[in-house]
Amino acid sequence: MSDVEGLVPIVEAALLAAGKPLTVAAIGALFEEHERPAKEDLQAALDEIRHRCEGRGFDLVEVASGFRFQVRERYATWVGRLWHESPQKYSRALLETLALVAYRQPITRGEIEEIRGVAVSTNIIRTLHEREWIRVVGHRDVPGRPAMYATTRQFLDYFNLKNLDQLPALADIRDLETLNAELGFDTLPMEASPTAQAAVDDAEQS
Amino acid sequence: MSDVEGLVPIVEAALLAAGKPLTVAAIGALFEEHERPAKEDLQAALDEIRHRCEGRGFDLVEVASGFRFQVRERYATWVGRLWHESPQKYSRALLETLALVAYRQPITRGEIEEIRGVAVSTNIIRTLHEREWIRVVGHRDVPGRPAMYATTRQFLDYFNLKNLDQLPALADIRDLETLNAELGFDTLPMEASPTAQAAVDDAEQS
Amino acid sequence: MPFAFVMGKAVTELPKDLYIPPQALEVILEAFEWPLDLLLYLIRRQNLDILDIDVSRITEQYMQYVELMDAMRFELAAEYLLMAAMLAEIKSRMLLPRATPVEEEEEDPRAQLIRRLQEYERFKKAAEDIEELPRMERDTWIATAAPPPIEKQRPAPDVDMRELLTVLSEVLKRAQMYESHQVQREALSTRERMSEVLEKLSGQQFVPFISLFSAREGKLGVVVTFLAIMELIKESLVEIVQTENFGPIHVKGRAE
Repeated sequence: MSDVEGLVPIVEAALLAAGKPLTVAAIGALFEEHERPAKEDLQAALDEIRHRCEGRGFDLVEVASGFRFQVRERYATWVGRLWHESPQKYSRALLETLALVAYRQPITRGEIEEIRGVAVSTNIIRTLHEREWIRVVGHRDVPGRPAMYATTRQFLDYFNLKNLDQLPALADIRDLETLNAELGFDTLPMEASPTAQAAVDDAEQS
Repeated sequence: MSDVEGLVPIVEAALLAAGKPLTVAAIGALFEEHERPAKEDLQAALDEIRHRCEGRGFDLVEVASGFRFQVRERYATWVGRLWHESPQKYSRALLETLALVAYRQPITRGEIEEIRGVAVSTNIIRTLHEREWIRVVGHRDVPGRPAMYATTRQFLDYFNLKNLDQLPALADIRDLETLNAELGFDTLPMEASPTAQAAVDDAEQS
Repeated sequence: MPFAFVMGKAVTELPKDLYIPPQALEVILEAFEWPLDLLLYLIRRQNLDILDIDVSRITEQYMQYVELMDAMRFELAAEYLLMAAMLAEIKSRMLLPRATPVEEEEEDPRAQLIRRLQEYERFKKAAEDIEELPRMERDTWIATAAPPPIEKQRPAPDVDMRELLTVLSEVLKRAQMYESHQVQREALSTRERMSEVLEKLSGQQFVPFISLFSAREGKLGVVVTFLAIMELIKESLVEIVQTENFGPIHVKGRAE
């Protein structure tokens, strides 16, 4: 079965029935060997399907675990009313921990705490585990052999990402001099300030 | 929101996200009161959606509890393979039961239990029946009149045996280690059974 | 709008500096979730100069907090104190004239703090970015349709004869341990024939003994059948009936 037109309804039927993302390989596996379409044909069918979704209430997207149909964001207002509970909110502490794991993986709890300047609650780690957003990928070879965390495919799927590269770019580390000026610090190094009056005047009105 | 064109994507998004049939009233309830479309408009939107499903892998159907998208039956062959389960393994208890029926037939469940030292679940008997490997050949004339089981033609066929005589003799089995050594079998990778060997090849030659 | 209530008093604005009323500590730290966050806020929004801190007042507050710790969230208070101590240390080092040039290699404590704050800020922003990402069950949902009627195709498990023999040998060994089950070598053909005979008898009243034999099987077949019937009689599975001497023998399944 290599004609793309014929593949389209089969592929969309499978994606809708699956209820989870399907990889191109998984879609190919739905065909018996003698009729299995080439990867390029499946890809072409997927392109055609995406094209046909234009202007519809749903779209074909590719996330880490494969392709899936999903509701277009602009209809979330109405679709969200299907469920009585409002969507789960995640605390800033949880999101910051998740961000650290996402951008700095593999990372230990201690390393997260060092950057956040506060203890990471066991609850947060447990919640992230239960959601299957993070997993233990090893243990750091230091005393106590703390677990190192990394994010999962489910994390990427949940946040509509294909891979970690699609995460929003991390802010640049600004040049220290600029930052000092911005924060109202005196110019470094300290030799310049022989007295205690290193404070900058503009800070005083606060 | 009464223009049907505008309703179409919202309604289809809701139906696709719901994962269950939705009544016209339930769809209407997704809109705030001031924007709630008339029933006729929703109906018109549903008609339009059904129309757009023509030639696609799915269709909009009305079932007892409302409207839902459904994958077209003609794609069941491919879609069904999504749930293809790889064959599981029979439990140890089932294999023991089968072996005892083969070697000690006709045998009742109680007798099997006596030898095994544990109860035989009804499930095991049912599975063996469904596989058509055992059959009831009579009932023992004791209280309860328990069924006596024997193996079937299908059992012999499956194991490539012409008759039960081709099964290795019990005496040989009891000294499997020797038998294996004699027959030069490789060790079978079976959990917790270093003696996992026997004589299927032997049976085939005889 | 009051930002929080502390001991009945409305707190209407966020703190302008580090001198947080002890009673408000928990509320305020919770609003910021943690001290680094608060410090960042103070520096950015309130133009707090980390050098313009009265060390003696900070020290005084330490003591107050230590006294209140029992009643408050210990960890948060501790975090706060750590931060305050860090600031006090920076301040005190800035106050001291540099003793020797050797210390030049030592990093400016302010630079350390700035680096930390900046690093923290990056991830604070990253968390906000993640929060904004279109997310399942909030911004989008997976689209599904009911699958068509599907024939359940679960292939039956494979069984290897060796596997079967292995479990049998083990169960027999086990049985011997439970009780002295005599497992003797026996002709399986007899047991097979026993099953066949029983099946022939099932549902019937009396079957002529003769009909159980088939000449086609030859002598051996007849012997096997005979042995099977004998075994069945021994196990009380069949009954033999002969109404008169030398009359036809009938066999009947006892249980049927």
